[in-house]
Amino acid sequence: MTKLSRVFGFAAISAIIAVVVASSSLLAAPMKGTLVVAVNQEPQDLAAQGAYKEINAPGLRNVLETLIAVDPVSGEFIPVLATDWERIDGSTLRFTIRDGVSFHDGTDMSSEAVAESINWVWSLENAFTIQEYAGPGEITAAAIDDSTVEVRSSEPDPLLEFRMSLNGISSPAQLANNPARHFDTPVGTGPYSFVEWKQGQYWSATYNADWWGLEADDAYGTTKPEFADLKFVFRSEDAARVAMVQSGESQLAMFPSADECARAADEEGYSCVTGPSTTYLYGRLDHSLHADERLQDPRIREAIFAAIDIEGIADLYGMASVPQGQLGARGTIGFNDALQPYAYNPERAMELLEAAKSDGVDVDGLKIEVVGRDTTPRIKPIVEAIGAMLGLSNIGSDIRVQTPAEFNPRVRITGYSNEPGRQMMQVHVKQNPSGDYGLLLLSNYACPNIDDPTGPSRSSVYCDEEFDSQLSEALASFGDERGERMRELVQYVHDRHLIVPLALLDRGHLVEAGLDFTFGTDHRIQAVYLASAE
Amino acid sequence: MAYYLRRAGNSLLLLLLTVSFVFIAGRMIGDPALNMLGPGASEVALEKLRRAAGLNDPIWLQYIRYVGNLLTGDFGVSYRFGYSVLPSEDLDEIGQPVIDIVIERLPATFLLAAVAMGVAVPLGVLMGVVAAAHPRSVADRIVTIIALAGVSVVQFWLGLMLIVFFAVQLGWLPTGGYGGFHHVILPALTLAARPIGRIAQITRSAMLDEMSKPYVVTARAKGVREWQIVFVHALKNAAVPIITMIGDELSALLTGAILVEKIFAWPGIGLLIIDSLTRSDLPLIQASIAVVATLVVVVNLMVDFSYRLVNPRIKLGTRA
Amino acid sequence: MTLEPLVSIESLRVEFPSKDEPVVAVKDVGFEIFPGEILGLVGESGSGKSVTSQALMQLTKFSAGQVTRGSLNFVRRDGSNTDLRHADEQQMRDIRGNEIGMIFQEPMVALNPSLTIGWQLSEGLRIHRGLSGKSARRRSLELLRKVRIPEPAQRLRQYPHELSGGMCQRVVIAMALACEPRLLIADEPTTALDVTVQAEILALIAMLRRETGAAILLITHDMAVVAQMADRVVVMYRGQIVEHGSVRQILHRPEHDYTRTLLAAVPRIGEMSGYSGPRRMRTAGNSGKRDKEAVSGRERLLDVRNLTKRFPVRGGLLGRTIANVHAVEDVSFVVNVNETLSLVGESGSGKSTAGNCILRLEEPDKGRIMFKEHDLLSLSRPVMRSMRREMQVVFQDPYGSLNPQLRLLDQVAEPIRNHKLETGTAVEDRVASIFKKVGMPRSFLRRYPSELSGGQRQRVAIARSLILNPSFIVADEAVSSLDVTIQAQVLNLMMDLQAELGLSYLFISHDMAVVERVSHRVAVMYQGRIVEIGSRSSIFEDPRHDYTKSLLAAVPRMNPDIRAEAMAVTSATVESPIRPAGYKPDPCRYDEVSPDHLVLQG
Amino acid sequence: MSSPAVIPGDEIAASLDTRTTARDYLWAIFGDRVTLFAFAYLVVLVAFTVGAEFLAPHEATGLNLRDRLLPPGATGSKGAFYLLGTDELGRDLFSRLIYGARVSVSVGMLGAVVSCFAGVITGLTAGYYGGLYEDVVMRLVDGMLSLPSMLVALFILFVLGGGYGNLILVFSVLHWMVFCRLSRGLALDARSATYVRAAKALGASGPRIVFRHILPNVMAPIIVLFTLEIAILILSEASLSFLGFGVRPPDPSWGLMIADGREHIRSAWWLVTFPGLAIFLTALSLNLVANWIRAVTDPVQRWRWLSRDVRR
Repeated sequence: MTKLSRVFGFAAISAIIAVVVASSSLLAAPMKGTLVVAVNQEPQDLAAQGAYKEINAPGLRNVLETLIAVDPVSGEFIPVLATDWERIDGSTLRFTIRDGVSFHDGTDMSSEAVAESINWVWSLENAFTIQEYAGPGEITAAAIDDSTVEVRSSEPDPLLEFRMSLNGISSPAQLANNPARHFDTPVGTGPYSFVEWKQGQYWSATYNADWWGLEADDAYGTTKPEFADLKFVFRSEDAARVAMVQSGESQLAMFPSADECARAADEEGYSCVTGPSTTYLYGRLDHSLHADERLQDPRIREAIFAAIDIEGIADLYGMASVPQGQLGARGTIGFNDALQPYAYNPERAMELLEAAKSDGVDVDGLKIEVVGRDTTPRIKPIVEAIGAMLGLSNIGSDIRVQTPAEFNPRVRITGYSNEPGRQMMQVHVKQNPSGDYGLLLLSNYACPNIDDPTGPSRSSVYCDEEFDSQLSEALASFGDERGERMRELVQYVHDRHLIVPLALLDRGHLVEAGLDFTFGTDHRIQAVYLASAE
Repeated sequence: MAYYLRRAGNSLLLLLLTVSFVFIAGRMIGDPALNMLGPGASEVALEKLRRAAGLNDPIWLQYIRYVGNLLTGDFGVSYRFGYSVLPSEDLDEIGQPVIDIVIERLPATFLLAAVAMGVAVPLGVLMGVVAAAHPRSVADRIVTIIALAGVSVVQFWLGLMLIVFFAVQLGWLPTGGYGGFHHVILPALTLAARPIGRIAQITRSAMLDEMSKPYVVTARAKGVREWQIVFVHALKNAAVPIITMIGDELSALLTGAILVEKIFAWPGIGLLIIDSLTRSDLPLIQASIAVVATLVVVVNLMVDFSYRLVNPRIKLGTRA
Repeated sequence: MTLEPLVSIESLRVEFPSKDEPVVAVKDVGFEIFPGEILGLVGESGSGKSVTSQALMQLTKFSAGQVTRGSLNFVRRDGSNTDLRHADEQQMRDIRGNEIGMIFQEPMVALNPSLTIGWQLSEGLRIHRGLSGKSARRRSLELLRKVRIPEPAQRLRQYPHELSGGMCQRVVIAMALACEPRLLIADEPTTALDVTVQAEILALIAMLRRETGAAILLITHDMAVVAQMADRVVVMYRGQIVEHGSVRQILHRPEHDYTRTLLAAVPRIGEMSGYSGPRRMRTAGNSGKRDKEAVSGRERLLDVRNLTKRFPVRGGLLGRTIANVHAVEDVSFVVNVNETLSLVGESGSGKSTAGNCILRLEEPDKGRIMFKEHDLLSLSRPVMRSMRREMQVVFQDPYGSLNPQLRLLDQVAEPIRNHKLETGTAVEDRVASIFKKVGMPRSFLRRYPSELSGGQRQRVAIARSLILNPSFIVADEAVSSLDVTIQAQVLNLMMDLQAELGLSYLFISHDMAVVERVSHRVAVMYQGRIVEIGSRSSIFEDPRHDYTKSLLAAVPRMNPDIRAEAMAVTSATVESPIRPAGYKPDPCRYDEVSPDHLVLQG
Repeated sequence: MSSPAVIPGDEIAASLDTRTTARDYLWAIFGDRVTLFAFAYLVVLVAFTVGAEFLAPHEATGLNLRDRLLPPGATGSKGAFYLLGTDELGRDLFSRLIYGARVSVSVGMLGAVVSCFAGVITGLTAGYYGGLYEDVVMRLVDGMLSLPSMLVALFILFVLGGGYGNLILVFSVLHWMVFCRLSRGLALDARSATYVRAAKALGASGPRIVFRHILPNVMAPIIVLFTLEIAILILSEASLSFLGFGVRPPDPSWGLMIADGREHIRSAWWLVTFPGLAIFLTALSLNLVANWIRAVTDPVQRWRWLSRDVRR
């Protein structure tokens, strides 16, 4: 399965197994029936703000559209509800709104409507979870004229385009009339309009015959959806999703295990298509904040990193590649090509420990607590493997898989101060869809301000004034300068052995034979990117 | 009648204690808002949820408010959309009442329980009767082994095996989900294994007990056919322990279907509970447990009531 | 008799499988039953009499019994002769309930508790006569009238638990008679019933024989019942027939030793007139010689005053007491040193409860119990526990009263250990000496109760009660469940011990004949009250209270000239001792008809 | 096993009432092949549990990524033989099953032991002494018995977090009532039994009556229940661990092994099949043994079981 994942590069990929003979392709293709997609999780909500999330987004984008989007093949921004956009300055973007688009409730998508929707989603007051992708400033929008909307950040924000590709635009009429329904009944502009959400079972949408994309020549995807209805069925059991495709109950199943993906090669009725994602697996080793002081010793940290067989971990995870000593993938702004993966070298690890020991450091008393959250997929074998690897280099360890209720408080500031002298390595899976190192560096390495309760994330354990000041400069910079500054910072944190990148994850889908599915690094499932194989 | 009133009173007290326990214990697991929104949530969002859900008040005040609302049938609203509430600060206006969410799930659970028991009760009773009618025969041995296998098998394991075999290999039945009758077959079979075993066991031993009683000899001495003795004379007298077991198993089905519902993605109350636990949606957890506890109480009352129907000797309310 | 026999059994052998070898319950048994006669099949427990009758119905096979030899010829209604040993199930079903009816020992459990009387009565009619609906109902009513059940129409709708034991037995009899069988097997039909009810049922059976002409196989252990009922008698012992003949021949000229022993051991009511104290029972080779006799003292040992015990019946919303069972009501009596006072009465009369209250196994509600100088009811529990050295008890059930999990040594020694009287080997010596006293070998000390027979167990129970040298023993139906020969031995043991150790007994029993034999004084209890109390001779020779009289009249006599038919057939209704919660009973007032002979007023 | 109805009870009592010796029980075990198998399985299981360090062919923890997901009977990279195959970290499944038995069985055992002790003591005393104490205890028992126990267990573990100790705690809290109710009923019966009244009349103290007289006589049903409870708890442990609320890694438990293996259910069937079978066989054996104990201690049935010439 690892072989499979390596075949694909960073650019979005499509894979096909064509078995169907297209005998009727000359005729106008009639609408197919229902596309049933087996997804791994029930969405928390179907609000416009949630369109950014992986667990909502696989289907939600069929109903809710964004101003702009990332093309799954080229990775470039493409027009969706905005036909055009331009950057006015570091903190302002101006969008030209597509003409003649109406929401599913029949109301016009005016520039006011778009501005209102954006303001709703990004409002600090609302504090939606999308704030985890908020930039340095507060985002507001205003209609300039009938066809123009201006989006402004209160601070210069190089990633404003990216942020505008996250939020769905939904009908403000709904917000005015029936705000409660905003969260479970999305009213968007997409090729499918929302039908119902059977909690615990599925949510569904039906073909929108008035979709603007049917006529517009710059519409995305195949421009002609083939399915009459969409149904996103929630199946948390991996085996159950696989079985659904096998038995023909669904045409598409998200995220099969690496095993199943490999087995699909021998199956006739379906195949597995894989591609890289922006999701990465990493281990964060406690550092400055309240950490055991032995962990300040660079030799100890390096020894711990050297003890971990990263290739083995990636292999164990399946459908994953070995990261190049940093959290991002090649192509991310700030990616440092000069870095090498942390090498697996138990001998070196033991030498380093010996050296520290001879300086009087109590090496034998080390007990690294390797902790994962039980909601993270495949966390158990990963954590067990890391524990075993540390053991092979004579580093004491304690492995734990905890519930969110136990784990979450421990990775926030209060958690650190409640556990002085901690020796924890948190194992996380996170994603960075922005294509930029900024978010990564900020959330993972910036010193959290214990006194300030606001801000996007405070799970970093690293405090370094020098680094922090350089980071804030880097975040405000644009273009090549931004890339250069980021690269330096990436090198800086790499050398300090703060976070060990364990794997860059590929994601796969089981697809019924005869369907051609195009997806990007975000792995969203949009009916317009599914077509019968020719 | 007085007996039922007393029982109902006891049950209400029990329900209140259960709900109180769940409420108080639920408050002990750290910050519900943080569990709900995850570690990446901003303090502003957390604070908003805490304010809207009244989590900043002292616990006794929250408790009094909660119990007060319960008396009016108000179980509160789900935290689920809680973080996204605006313009109103008041969760109640926008959140989904948890009791509605729970009640919406009941039909699926009832259907599953009904089919499972519909299979298990006749089959279990029949197996038990056959075994008891021919003790130590081959049939008895087979019934005993099947019954013991039924109670010894790990439910979720059986479910997985059934999926692999019937849904994947043979493709006869869907792998899960909710819909037509064919959806209910596999989960119901998985669930029925244990009750079949337990009902067969209890029927067998209750029937053996009854078959050794003097009235059976009387019946034989009257020239009654053996099968009539078994089904008419003995089975009616063996009914009390059998009904008790059926009640127990029905309660277990209503509460223990969690695993099977999860494996078969059956949108019943069990799946809801496991989802609400992983989401730390406290009001939803409280309401689910309260509703399930109520169901169990109702089942117990029904069992008590049916004792009286089958056994004229039982005078409810007299204490030995 | 020149008649053709209805049943002729030849060399019957029945075996039951068991742990080591099959147990032969019946061997080489043969006898005949002639139409219209009552054949008494007599024997003690284990004699195989029930198995024989069950073999006749092929019912043994349901309890794994196998008829391994012999033939069971039965003349069917159509005149054909069938060997019931080889009859198939189809034939047997046709015979059971139709041509042979059966009556059982315990009527309450012989009826199906969850079916109505009417349903059960008509079941046989449905099966054998094809009756249903109205005609079955009519016939059921008829049957109930025939067995003299009051309000028969109402009974049809009732369940067995709503009827008294005697009433249930009448229903069972009606059921057995439903299809007018040619043979009626009555297996200990009155053993579980009170003596007054027994008299009624026996009279009923005798009368029905006359009315229907059915032959009756009457199985019983009670020689007096046989004497009153049977035409001919078969005596069984350990699975074999030892003697058979006409009832007079058996009673007056028994030939076999066992029959003689059996007859000798039966206490006969009325044969004590002229004696003042208790008298040893006759046992084999001993015609009741008098050795040491206990002469009752005049010194008071136990003085019970106004003892009252009520059991609450709870109900209603809060489980309040809505009624009381007046188990013991204002009972007063005295037991003197070296004296036996018998408490006699039928089931539910409160005699055992009174005994339990005196020992404080139950806490009485009211009254005063003076034992020697102590007011027992005012003693704290620990002090009461030490008082128990002085007062002991022997219970009815020899199987239940010994802890099955403890060796005899430990059981008998337990009181010593409880009261920390001796330690070490002294304990065992003391137990051994008491064992000797009750006639048990020392080697039994290490045995478990399950290795003993019923009589041996009761000896151990007595030994246990004697180990602390008590002065007073409550014997609560102590010999009631023993076979009559064993009963005689145990009674003799008790009387010997009394004479030797100066014991006082409170002898609780329902058996008038035994009571007459062992008592100095007798108190008759009815509905929780003592209705008459006095010396043995005044109670048995000059009964004054109506209840005492009817009780004495109901006791079957060992005299074949007094036939059961002469008794009244109608059933007396028994008053319930349950009263509403606020009920205040009148205190007991007595007339003194002669010194020490008191009779309840009213 | 039909009981001998009315007759032989007393008529052949003499032959039945001879005391059963250990040899009789042994004979009875060997006379019944199914029970023999169950006993043998449990003996082997206990031996493996106690001596896992000596008997397991490989380590339970550790890592051998080169030998990942080998099928049963495979030989690994360093020539190691894997009887039941390996898991995804290359660990010997058979050894993990043995170490997993230690966790699964001991959770079940300890849970049953604690709840048995608590339940039997409260139940016997409540049944014997009666009164307000009994009322309070039985109210509590009835109340707790009518709780949805699986759900409450899940919830408590959700609050406390899973793990070995908490699992035993939860099992004890939620299962003592079963023992309490049973032993209270037994004590209630025994209280009116003649031998208890006799003991009381002979001056035995309350605790002595309860523990010296009543307890030995009611051991059989308690042992039966104890055996069944172990099976029930092992199954519960598996379920809770499967849902992620039970035993936590690195403790290997059978339920956890199934949960982990389910990802490979089709490619590496052995990962799910063998732990599932292990649980099944353990529970089945415990049930069979309980059945057998019940049969041989039941005065009505035992003679057939202990009978030597009735062929089964």
